[in-house]
Amino acid sequence: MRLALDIITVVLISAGGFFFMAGTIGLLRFPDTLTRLHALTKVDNLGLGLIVFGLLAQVESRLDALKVIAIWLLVQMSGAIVSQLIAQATRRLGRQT
Amino acid sequence: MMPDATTSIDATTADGYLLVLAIVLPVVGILLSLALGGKFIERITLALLLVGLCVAIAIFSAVLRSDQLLVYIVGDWQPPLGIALRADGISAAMVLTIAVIVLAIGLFARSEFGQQNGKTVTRSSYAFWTLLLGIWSGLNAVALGDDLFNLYVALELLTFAAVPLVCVKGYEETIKAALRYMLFALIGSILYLLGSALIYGTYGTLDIALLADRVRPEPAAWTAAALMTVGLLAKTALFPLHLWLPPAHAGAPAPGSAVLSALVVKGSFILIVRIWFDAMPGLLTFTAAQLLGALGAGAILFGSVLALRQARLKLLVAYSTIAQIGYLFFIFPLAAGDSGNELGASIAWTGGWLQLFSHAFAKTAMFLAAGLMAEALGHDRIAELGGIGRALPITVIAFGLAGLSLMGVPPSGGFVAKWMLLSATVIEGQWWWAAVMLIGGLLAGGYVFMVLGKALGKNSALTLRAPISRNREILVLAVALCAVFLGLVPLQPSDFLAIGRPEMQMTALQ
Amino acid sequence: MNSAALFGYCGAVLVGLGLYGLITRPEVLRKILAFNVLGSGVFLLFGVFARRGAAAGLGADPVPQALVITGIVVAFSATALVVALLVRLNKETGQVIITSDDPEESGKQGVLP
Amino acid sequence: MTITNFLLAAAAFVLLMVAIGLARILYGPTDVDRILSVQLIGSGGVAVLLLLSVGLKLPPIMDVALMLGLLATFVSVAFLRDAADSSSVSTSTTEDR
Amino acid sequence: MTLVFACEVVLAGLLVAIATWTIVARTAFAAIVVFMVYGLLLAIVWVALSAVDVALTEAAIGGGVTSIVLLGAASRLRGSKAAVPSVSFPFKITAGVLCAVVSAGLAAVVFSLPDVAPTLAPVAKENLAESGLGNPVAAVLFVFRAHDTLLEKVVLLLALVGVWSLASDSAWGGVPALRVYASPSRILVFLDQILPPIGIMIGIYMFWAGASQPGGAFQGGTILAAMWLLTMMARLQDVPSISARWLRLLLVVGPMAFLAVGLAGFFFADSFLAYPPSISKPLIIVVEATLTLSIGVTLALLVAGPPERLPQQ
Repeated sequence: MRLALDIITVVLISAGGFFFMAGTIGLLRFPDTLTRLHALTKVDNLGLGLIVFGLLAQVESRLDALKVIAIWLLVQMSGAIVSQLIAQATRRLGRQT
Repeated sequence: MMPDATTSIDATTADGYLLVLAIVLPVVGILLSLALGGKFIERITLALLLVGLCVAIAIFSAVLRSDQLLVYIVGDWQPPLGIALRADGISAAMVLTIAVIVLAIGLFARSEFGQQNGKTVTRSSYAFWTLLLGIWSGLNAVALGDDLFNLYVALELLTFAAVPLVCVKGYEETIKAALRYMLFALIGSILYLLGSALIYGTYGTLDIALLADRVRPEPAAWTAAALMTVGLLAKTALFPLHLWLPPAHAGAPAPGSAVLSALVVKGSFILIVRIWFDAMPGLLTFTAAQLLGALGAGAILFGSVLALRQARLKLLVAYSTIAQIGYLFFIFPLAAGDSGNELGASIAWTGGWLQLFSHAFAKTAMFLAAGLMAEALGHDRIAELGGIGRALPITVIAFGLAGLSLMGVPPSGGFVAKWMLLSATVIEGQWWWAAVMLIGGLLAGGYVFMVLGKALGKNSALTLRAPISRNREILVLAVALCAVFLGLVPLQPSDFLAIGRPEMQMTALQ
Repeated sequence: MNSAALFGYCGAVLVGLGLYGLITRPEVLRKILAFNVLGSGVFLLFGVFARRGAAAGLGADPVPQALVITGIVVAFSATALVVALLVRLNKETGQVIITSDDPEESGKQGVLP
Repeated sequence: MTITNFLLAAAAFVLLMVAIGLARILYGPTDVDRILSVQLIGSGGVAVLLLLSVGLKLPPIMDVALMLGLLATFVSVAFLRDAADSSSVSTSTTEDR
Repeated sequence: MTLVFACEVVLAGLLVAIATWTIVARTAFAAIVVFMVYGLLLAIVWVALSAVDVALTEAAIGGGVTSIVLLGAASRLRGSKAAVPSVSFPFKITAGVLCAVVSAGLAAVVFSLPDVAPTLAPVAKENLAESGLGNPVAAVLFVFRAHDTLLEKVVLLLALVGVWSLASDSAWGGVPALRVYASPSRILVFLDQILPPIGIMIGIYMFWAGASQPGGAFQGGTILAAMWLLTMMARLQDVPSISARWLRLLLVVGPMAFLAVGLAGFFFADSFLAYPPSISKPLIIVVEATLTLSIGVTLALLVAGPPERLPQQ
């Protein structure tokens, strides 16, 4: 059981780490703000999600598991909304210049 | 070295609670001022100041009676874990001086920042009274604190109250002055904090009394002391870190200038003395002490010469503050005891502190007198003061009496202070400070007589813009007389100022 | 080198950086920023001393931690006050720096605050 | 390699990715680009802290992750208020809605 | 080299790089964004130093509200076209050398620190039970060094009085000029409807948990301030006038409770700021609860700045 959980953790977190790397590469390679925004939010949130699920297999108590999920939901939700706001701001700036 | 928690043997002394009261009273006023939105703030402040004066007198007499430190262990948690408040002779005298001067300034400010029915609160009057309470609280906390970090918080309390007081009237020039003051003060306090960090990291305590036993002459201690000293010098406005002072002190409204010049700059000075004499005794090398003294000498010469060149009265008084601060720093070369001459050291110690107290009174009187003249004339251009001596004779007399103290001419506290410092230079053979002090006295005479000469000149066309109430003139005269009466203390090392310093007390008794 | 020493050097560098910004940046806003960097360096040194003092089952000495918390709050108050002064100065004069227009003093003051 | 070591290694890796990503976006060219960095430290920092919390078995670190997520959102919203000149006004110059 | 240390090396390098960036960045705006990241990054550094309480405070105050205050200033100053004098190269070099000397001196002190570090941790731990709290940092703040904390509350309030004193006479007692969204988009309004309730819960949790684990009044109060500011920025709530009575009471309720409990210590616990052992924990919780509110309101008002217009009626 322990071993199975550990394997799940390793797989999920490795995948999460990979997505973070992909996000960073996207940031480095994409040409403009909107595409970079896309790379960042999509990829990083996926990465974070995978890491969170990987960690769920390792947390000590149920309360901690709940907390991890709550944090993930919070970051996920506000991240989505803020990236919308950023996109709006980018459009507005684009119009101005 | 593992610090031992049981080394501390302090206990709260009988009248120790008075120390808490001295710090807490103004805090009550600040909270009330915010809660009531400023209603009755003038009356609350003056009432608290009266109570505060009683507390200060009680502290003074308790120290005098018991001939010992007053100690309060806050929350009964012994240092190094907890915080202690301590009052030695200097603290007790300082708290009393603070109470008297702040009360006088409060009474003086009633006509400028008063509230008609206790309820109408203008911006400037609200800010003035609340900030005055803040300064009072901060000064008491600085005078009584005995923990380097607690003193940091107290210093910040003092700064945050003092800076807005500079621009309480809202003029453009004063905002600039306040901002510059704030930036200097911030650098100063962060350097001080950096020094305390090193001290904690090396010795595991911030309690000054405990540090005295633990500090050893080593690089960490020197670095810490140097950082703290430079930081505090910026707050004290010692030459060459004085740039912020003249516009700030001259720009503030007269009662504000008085409290800033007379007391606030002394707050950080006391801390410098505490660091070198109480927390790190024996660390002050001859060179370092001479350096501090040299900066003081520079301040005396530079401040006095610039004061002579001022065209505006308040700026002149502000530059004279820079010069007078310089004298305080002669304590370091003369009283550090490195010269091996204990008599000279204790004479210099008393002289230095007397200089601090008499300058506090003299400078209060001077700024308030300058404020009255400016109010009457509508300007403070020295060249156009003619005739004011006839119109406001009491004010001009007060200015002149305060001037005696700055020059160091009898009868005045300034004379006794400077005489004792001079004697110490002779006893210790450090004659070079004596030369600076004599020149400084002559220059001070120059700028005081420059003002008096103009003020006593004739001008039949003089019309006063505003009538000045006799009571306020008498108040200013009373403060000036305090500076004069300090001249009645005996010309010998004071036992009271040495309370808490056994080595100096012993010498004084001989 | 252990982690406490690493962050100790880090704090030392931050103090120098902050000081440099405070001295050489003429704009008041940048000076405040530099002040905050300087402050964080000082706090970091406190943190290093706390970490070194780990004992009795505590990961770090709690006393310096508490001092830092107090210090952070005080530094924030300072920032708010300077910002308010700066905004007011800007409203009155349109300046973002502290000019010295006193003929007596200008020239002697350099770019220090 | 124990699972603890794996989690710590993952934390170091994500941190490195975040560091590289930060370098790119802080470079600009626009301020909106730069605000992406706050998003990045929001998601990446939370991931690092969660990994550390579980890896070092110190649950209180999760609260820091929570705080980080919340505050990153807060500063982003405030920043976007000021990012484009026309989008923000002081209350003193506008009438109420 | 352990993995944790590898993490720390990356962190330390990043921290110094970002700090340098805030100093040298060309525009004030860029510098402030970099500073935001810096504050959040510092929170991770504090975790690495095992100072979780400080990490929470740093994220909340250092990275959070401090950057908001700076941002407000930057956007107000952006319009001004005042010339900024350039600094001469020799001056920069001199300053650089001076600062390098300071850094080197500090580094030398760090290098030569004694092997056995002085610490108060054992003493604090020993007295923890008597303090009634489980979190040693909270015990230092509210019990062992409560005097500092009380004075610091006064510092906070005085700074607010100082900020208010910079209002113009005509706007005295009016409404602070917090910058708000002119026309908040629907998505922002949505965010600001759901986030504050969550945030307030988190704030209360922080203060509540603070008695026994990292957290406390400062951290909780800052979250409350941030949430309140968010709703005001999205115009879901009006900025209050500084003469509002409820506001003034909220400002002082915490410090007053603290001071009252402290003074009561004279009579019930033999010392100022001592708590009677039997009820020390509930007393501290009450003090912390009121302080959380007061800190929240004070911080938010410090961010909002001096009043700039009179209330509508």
